[in-house]
Amino acid sequence: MVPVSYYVVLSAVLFGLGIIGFLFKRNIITMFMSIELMLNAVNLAFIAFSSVLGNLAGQVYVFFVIVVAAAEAAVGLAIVILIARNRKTLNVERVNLLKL
Amino acid sequence: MFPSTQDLMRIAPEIVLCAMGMIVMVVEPFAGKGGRRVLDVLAALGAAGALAAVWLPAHHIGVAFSSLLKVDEFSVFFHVLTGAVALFVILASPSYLDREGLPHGEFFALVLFATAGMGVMASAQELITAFIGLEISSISSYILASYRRDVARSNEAAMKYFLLGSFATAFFLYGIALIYGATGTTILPRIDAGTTQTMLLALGLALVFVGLAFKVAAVPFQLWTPDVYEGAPTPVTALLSSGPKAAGFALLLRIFVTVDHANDLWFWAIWVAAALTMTVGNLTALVQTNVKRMLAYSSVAHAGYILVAFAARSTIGTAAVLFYLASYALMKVGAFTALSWLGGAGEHHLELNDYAGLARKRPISAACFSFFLLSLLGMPVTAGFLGKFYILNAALHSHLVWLSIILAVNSIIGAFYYLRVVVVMYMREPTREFPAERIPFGVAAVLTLAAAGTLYLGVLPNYVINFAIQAAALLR
Amino acid sequence: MTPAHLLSVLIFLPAAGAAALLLLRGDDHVWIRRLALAVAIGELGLSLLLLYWFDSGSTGYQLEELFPWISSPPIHYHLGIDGISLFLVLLTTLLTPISILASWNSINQSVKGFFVSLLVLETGVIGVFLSLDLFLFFLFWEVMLVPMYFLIGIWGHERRIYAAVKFVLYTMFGSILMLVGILWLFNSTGSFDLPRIQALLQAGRVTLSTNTELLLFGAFFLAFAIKVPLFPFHTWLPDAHTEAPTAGSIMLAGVLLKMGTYGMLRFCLPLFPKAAHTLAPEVAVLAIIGILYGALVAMVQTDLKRLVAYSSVSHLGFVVLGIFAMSATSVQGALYQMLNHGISTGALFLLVGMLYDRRHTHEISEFGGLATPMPVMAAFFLFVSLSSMGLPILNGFVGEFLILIGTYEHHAMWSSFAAIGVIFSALYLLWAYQRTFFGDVTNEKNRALPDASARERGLLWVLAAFILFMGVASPLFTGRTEITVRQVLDQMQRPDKTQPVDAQLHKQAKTEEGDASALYVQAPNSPISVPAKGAH
Amino acid sequence: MTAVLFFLLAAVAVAAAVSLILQREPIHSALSLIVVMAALAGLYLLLGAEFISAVQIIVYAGAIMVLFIFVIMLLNAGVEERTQFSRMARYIGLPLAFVLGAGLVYWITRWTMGTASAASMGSVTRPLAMMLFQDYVFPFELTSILILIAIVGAVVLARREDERQ
Amino acid sequence: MFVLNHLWIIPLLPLLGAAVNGIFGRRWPHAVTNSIALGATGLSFVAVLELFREFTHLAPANIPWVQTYLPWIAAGGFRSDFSLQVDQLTMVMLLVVTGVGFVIHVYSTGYMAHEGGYARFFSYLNLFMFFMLVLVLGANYVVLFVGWEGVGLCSYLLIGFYFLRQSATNAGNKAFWVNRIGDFGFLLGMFLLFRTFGALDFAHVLPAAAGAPADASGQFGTMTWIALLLLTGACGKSAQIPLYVWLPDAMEGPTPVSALIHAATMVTAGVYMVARSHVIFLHSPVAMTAVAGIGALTALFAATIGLVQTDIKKVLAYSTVSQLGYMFLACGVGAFSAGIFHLMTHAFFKGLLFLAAGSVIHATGGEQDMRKMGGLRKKIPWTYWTMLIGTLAIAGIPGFSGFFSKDEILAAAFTSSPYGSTLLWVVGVTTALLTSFYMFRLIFLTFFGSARYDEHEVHVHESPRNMLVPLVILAVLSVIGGWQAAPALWGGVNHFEHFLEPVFSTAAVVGEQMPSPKVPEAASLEFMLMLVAIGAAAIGLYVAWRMYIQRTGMPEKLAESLKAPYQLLSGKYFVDELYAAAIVRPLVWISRNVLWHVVDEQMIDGAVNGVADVSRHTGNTVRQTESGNTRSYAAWIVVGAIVFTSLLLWLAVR
Repeated sequence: MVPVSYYVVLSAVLFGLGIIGFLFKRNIITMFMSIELMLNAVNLAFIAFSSVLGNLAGQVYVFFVIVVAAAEAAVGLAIVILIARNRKTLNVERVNLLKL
Repeated sequence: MFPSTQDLMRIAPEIVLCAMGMIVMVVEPFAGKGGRRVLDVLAALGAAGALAAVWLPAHHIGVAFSSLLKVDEFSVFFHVLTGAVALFVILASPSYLDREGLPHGEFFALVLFATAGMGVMASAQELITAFIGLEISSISSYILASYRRDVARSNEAAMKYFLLGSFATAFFLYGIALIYGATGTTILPRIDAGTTQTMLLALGLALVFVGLAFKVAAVPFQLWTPDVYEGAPTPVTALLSSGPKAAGFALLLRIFVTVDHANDLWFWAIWVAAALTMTVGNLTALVQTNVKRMLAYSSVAHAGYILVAFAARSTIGTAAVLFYLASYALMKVGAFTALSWLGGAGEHHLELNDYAGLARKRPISAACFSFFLLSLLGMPVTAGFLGKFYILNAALHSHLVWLSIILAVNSIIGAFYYLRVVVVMYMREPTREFPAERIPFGVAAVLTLAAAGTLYLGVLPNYVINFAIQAAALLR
Repeated sequence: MTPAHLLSVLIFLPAAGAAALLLLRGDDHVWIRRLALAVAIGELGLSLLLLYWFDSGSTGYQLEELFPWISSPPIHYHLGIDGISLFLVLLTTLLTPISILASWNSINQSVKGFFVSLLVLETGVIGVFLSLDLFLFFLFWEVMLVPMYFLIGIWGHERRIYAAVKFVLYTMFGSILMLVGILWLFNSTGSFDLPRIQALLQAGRVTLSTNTELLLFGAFFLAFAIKVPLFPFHTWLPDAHTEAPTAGSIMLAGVLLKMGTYGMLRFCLPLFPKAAHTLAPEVAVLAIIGILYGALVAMVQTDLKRLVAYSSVSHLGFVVLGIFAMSATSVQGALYQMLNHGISTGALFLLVGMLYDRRHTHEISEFGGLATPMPVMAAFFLFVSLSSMGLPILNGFVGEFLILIGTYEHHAMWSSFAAIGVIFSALYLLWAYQRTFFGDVTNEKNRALPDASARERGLLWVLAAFILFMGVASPLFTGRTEITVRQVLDQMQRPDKTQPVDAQLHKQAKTEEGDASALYVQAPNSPISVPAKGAH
Repeated sequence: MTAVLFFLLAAVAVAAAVSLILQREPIHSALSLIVVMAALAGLYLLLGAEFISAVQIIVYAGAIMVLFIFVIMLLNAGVEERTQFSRMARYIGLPLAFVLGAGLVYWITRWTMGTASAASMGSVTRPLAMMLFQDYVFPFELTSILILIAIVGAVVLARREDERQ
Repeated sequence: MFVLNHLWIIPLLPLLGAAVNGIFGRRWPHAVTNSIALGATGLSFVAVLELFREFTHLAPANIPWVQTYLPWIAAGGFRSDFSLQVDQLTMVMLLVVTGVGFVIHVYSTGYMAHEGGYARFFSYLNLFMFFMLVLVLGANYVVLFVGWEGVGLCSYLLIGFYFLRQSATNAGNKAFWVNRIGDFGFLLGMFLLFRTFGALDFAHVLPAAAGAPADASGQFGTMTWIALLLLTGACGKSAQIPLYVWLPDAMEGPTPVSALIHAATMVTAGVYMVARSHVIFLHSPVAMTAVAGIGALTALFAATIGLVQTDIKKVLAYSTVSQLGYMFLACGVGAFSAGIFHLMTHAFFKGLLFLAAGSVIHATGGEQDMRKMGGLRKKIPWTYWTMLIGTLAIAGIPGFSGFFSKDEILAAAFTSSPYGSTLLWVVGVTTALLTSFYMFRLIFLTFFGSARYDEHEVHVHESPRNMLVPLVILAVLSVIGGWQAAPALWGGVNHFEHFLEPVFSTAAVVGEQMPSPKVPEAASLEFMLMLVAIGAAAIGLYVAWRMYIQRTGMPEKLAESLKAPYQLLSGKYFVDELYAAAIVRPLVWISRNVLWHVVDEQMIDGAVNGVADVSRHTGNTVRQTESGNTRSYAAWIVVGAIVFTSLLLWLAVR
């Protein structure tokens, strides 16, 4: 059996990769995917802690996180569509009218 | 299982808000062009109703929904605050929406929903509930920010807000997860008792702080603010700069005050953030030429002032935060409302020079705008002054001499750029034509109410400050 | 019987007048002016009642008004008058109608706003002089900035905006630190009420450590020093004066600068005597530098108004020196000199303003030989200049003489150096006078300038009468301020032993029961440091 | 057995996450993310969270990611343009992101080592449901508002220009 | 006893005259102005005469007679009333001031008849009378100072009376400024007096000072400091080295002004003040030496300059400076009554000389340069004769008033112990010689020889009667003015000294420093000294006659051969230039280029603006973080996250 801490470590790794991805990617959609990756890492941590604590609340939280992620996805992608429509690009670095 | 009546009464404002939001949306398809007024009225009724509904939780103080919510004077205070902000925004926006050709129904619905989310944040004493409240207000805000969907800047604001907001939310969530892992609970009063892993808890609290610091736009998480505030439609900016920020502070405060660990660990973080936020906010605002953007930067600075009161870690400090948030909301909503009208169609007149000679052409608007600016600057007889006064008092009471001095010096920098706007309005010759139009009723009402409120808080603060002190004392 | 709310009425009558002005139509210039003047004169009349009610024989504050205002922290609406403030209030009420009359014809745009600003300014200034609650004091102190800012910024001259902003920022820089000081003091003593704090300190109930005192003194003093302005905080003044409209300059020089010296006398000395004693030499050196420096720089100005502005720096240096020499004579002299400076520099600005009305310039080189077209003006200008340079039997002499002789008693060197200013003042004033009024009319534009009109003559006669009257009848003034000054100086010798608590304390105890002041019950003088955990 | 599975799934998840980052085609990234989610679903099973595992597959991989792919297709998003406009992100952000990630991992390994392995809780779906609808009914109801907002948002933002009349 | 009980009448009359003429005079004809101005002064003179009568009946115990009116300054520990006093010294001064003053007023009605600003002139003149009377009547130093400053003001106004002329206003300013330097010393002297004695009333200070211990010789004690500071003031007002420079320039004023203010009355205020404070001076050998030294030096110095001046008024001006030096010399050797005596005679003959010079100028249509005169003796005989009398008086020709007073001073300088010395006497005699020379030079150049002006353009005419009558009056006084002291020569009683004795008798209190009384056997010595002085005057007269009557080419040759000394003298030792280069210009330059432009504009404002600029610059720098690029923002979030997590973890571990 694997200690639960391994799962937590894995979640941290994935969370870290999410951060790196967010900073590394330029495409708005894939940046958003990085965030989803981070949320998944959070979910893993919740479930792992829930498991080690013998406390189901963690799983409930995951449920909520997934719902929130879904809602965010809907709105986020709508915004992406707007950007694509108005700016003809998905490169986040080219969306920089507002500055200074 | 159906919640108890008691519990429902404690969330009466949220119920009213959500219900009215939905009603507005349902009515919209049936309201033709002329029916927009109906939507306006319904939405205003929703906000007003929510304000009225605060009476219920105010008289049913207590913990609700298996300890997820705690309705106390503190949350009542914020409900009133966010409700009032919503009401102001709803009153001020119809003319704006008409002018920009934007649909009314969804706008009001989203404002109402967002307000409900803020309400949840203010009364939540469990982190996931708070998170959902936060998301409700945030996601509504994302949509509202890009409400002028054909305008590139509006989209961009929404995109930035959305991406960075979600990014920060992920930190916040991960922090919650770690706190959960460290203590086995996410219910604030139980966190201290459940501590088994101090370091994990510290890490969790740090990440939660990062997430919330983003929400309240503390340096170095403030970078989104100017862009979003500038790009968003001005009534939305009014909302964003006051409502969610207040709610964010409410949540931050509740964690800070309720959780002893947070209180210990966050102190220096808040100290540093306060100093940085004030200074960076003011220095950057100093060099702005766009009034809207300048006010956005000034919001950052004000967040710094509020953090000073946090750092006081005392009842009067908490009370100072509440008082300041109230006065801040009044003056910011007032200022942005003035701007939403004065900005003109398409918000083309936001540069400083566009306001030259305004006092001659639009004396009353200019006077109101100046009044809000003076309040932001911290002139006596305005709410802004007393707010700053209370903050300084709290800080000195806790012997935060250096923070006080940094605050003092910062208000001078602040004075410079606020006065610059006044200078332009009163002391320069007009450089552009001012179309001859009457000030819309809603805008006039908001300006009047906000100015009256600012004056009221500045002259007769007793009721509010005593309530705030009571709320702060009972929060612990 | 004493009038119940005389002081409140004095403070708020101008504000009410301003509100009434707002109701008038903006283009009805005639009635706007008349109403403003009526209000100001009414105010002057009311303030003369003070002379009747004021008891120059009694110590402490008179005609007090005390109401609770903000419950937490405990702030009171507390007004009172004593010898220090009495004549400053009268000076204010005198100069306001003069300012209004001075701007009778020269202000033609936004007339309503102008007079509203002037009246609000009067409210602020009188409020400053009458407030006995530190919070209230600060409130008026700041509020008065706004109308002054507009007066300079809207109705000023070419570089008015720069000057207005400079004025406000300079002042705010000092005052915000003073606010920190006020709050610090509050957190050490638990009160904003000046008499109460004084009583507490007198009774030894509260003691401030030497360092605390020094820091607090610094916080208060900086604000006042900037306002005065003391060298090297003076550079806002020439700009503000030069750019301000005549009325603004009169009020600024006549009254606003006095708020700084008033503050020193009212707060810095009695509240922080140890610090005041410790730092007096440094302050005196700054004051002396200011006296000489202001005079020398005034001498080489090419702009008449700027010259007068720098002369203010010099004159106010005398006042500060007198205060910090801390002898009864010198403080009395300082107090008197405040009034004198208000009258004579006010008159100088009035005259410069009259020249400006005619020629729209302040440059000395633009004038020359003005005595030929306008002999009356020239005569008044000389008279006022003589007063300003301290010629005996005119007012300036009495103040300067008292300051110098009082200072000399204990600090001969200070006085000796300061007295050099007597030479310099003659230097710059007469030189400027020569260049402006003597000689042939070299500039054709000046040849046909009209002499003083009836209105202008009236104003000048009033001021000239005061100049002479105050020069020969000073005991009428100093007699009323004597006891207060002695009281202030007595407080400077604060006993270490605990004295029976003053009646003030009992008086106040009642009003503070039941408010939220319980929150502030804490060790009044714990050392300033990073707080212990969980300060709440 | 579970250990093997864990390491296998963990490896897959990490590899897919890295792939998500490195892929230049958004569609490839999306597919990588689906792999991560699938692997995580497996891990959830290992931790005894069958319900969440199912939800993960259905909602996340099934619905949300489909939405992503749909949008990618709709917008015809091509190869990612690797611009380097942000020196801040390149020279400070990315290195520090590594540091932050490593730091998180470090602190977590350091302070949660040695806890027990996952205990089997039996079937958790029912207690989960009880919890969701009793203790957490309030946030649950709130999520409905959230979904409503998302719908409104999508409608407001994404509807076409000409529909507004 | 009316005037004694109402002393205020004396100064107030001229003040009223000044006020009335000043405010309303512009619209009135000259006659009205005349009657007001002359009436005021004349009544004042009458009042003084009446006062003198009353005064002589006053019991010695009541002298000084002090009258206190309203309190003037009363604050803190200081108190000064408006109080006036009369004693013998004041009496002499009052008579001189009102008497000479009235005469000069009369003269002015003629002299100024065709000038603009007639009423203004008389207003100033009356105002001057007021202040001068306050000065001499004042019963304490502060009231004295009122008059002191007031006469300075009037001097300023009257010097600059022709305000269209740049040189006139310059001279006015210079007079005021230089006097202010003196006043600075006077003020400090008063402060020190007040600190030492706790009051400034003569009635308090002088007896107290008399009782105080004296400073030893060479000791700079309190008394010395007080005396030296007061001396500074006196030097300013009485145009002594180094503050004499204003007086020659003051001749820019109308000539009656020069006569009244800059010869007869105001400039002697310094002498009056020293005499008034003689008790203090006598307590300080250092100060006495300083007074005598300054006086002697000034006398000689000014006389040498006077040798080569060509402006008739300038000669008289330097002569005045020189004569004032005599008075100081007298005071410095303890012969205060001699000083006051010379003050009085000088008032007569110098007033006369100036008025006569004015008459000459009037006659020649405004010409002041003696090189353009000559041969006027016949054309303006009244003027010539009166002026000659004045010259004889000042030159010290026996029988004329100047002879008596000057002789008394020279004798005191030689004999007075411990203050007198041969050196002082030699200087005095040399000065007498020079005085005689330049005065007769003036006479010869002006009235003798041939006319050096264009007789077709300048129509020389005798002055009107209202100018001549004053000349005659003063001429008479110049002759007889010294006779009260005449008996002293023959070992009798010096009436003048006797009259003043009660005032100066306090000097005797200071033990061993008391000036030694004249011993009978010294009479022969005094006679010798007198002869020497007469000889000096005669030599001066002779040399002048040789040079300007007999061999008229000689002065030029002399100037050629002694080029350097000549230029030094005609350039007035270049003191003005020295002051300008050493003090005035550096002061202005430093004020403008260092204090104003550097300290004020660059340092202070620069610092303030610098802070603003730094803020703005920092703002612009910080603003660069707001690059608009979302990835940068994200990077900042990461930075913040690292900072805050590190901080919190560090705090948690700690």
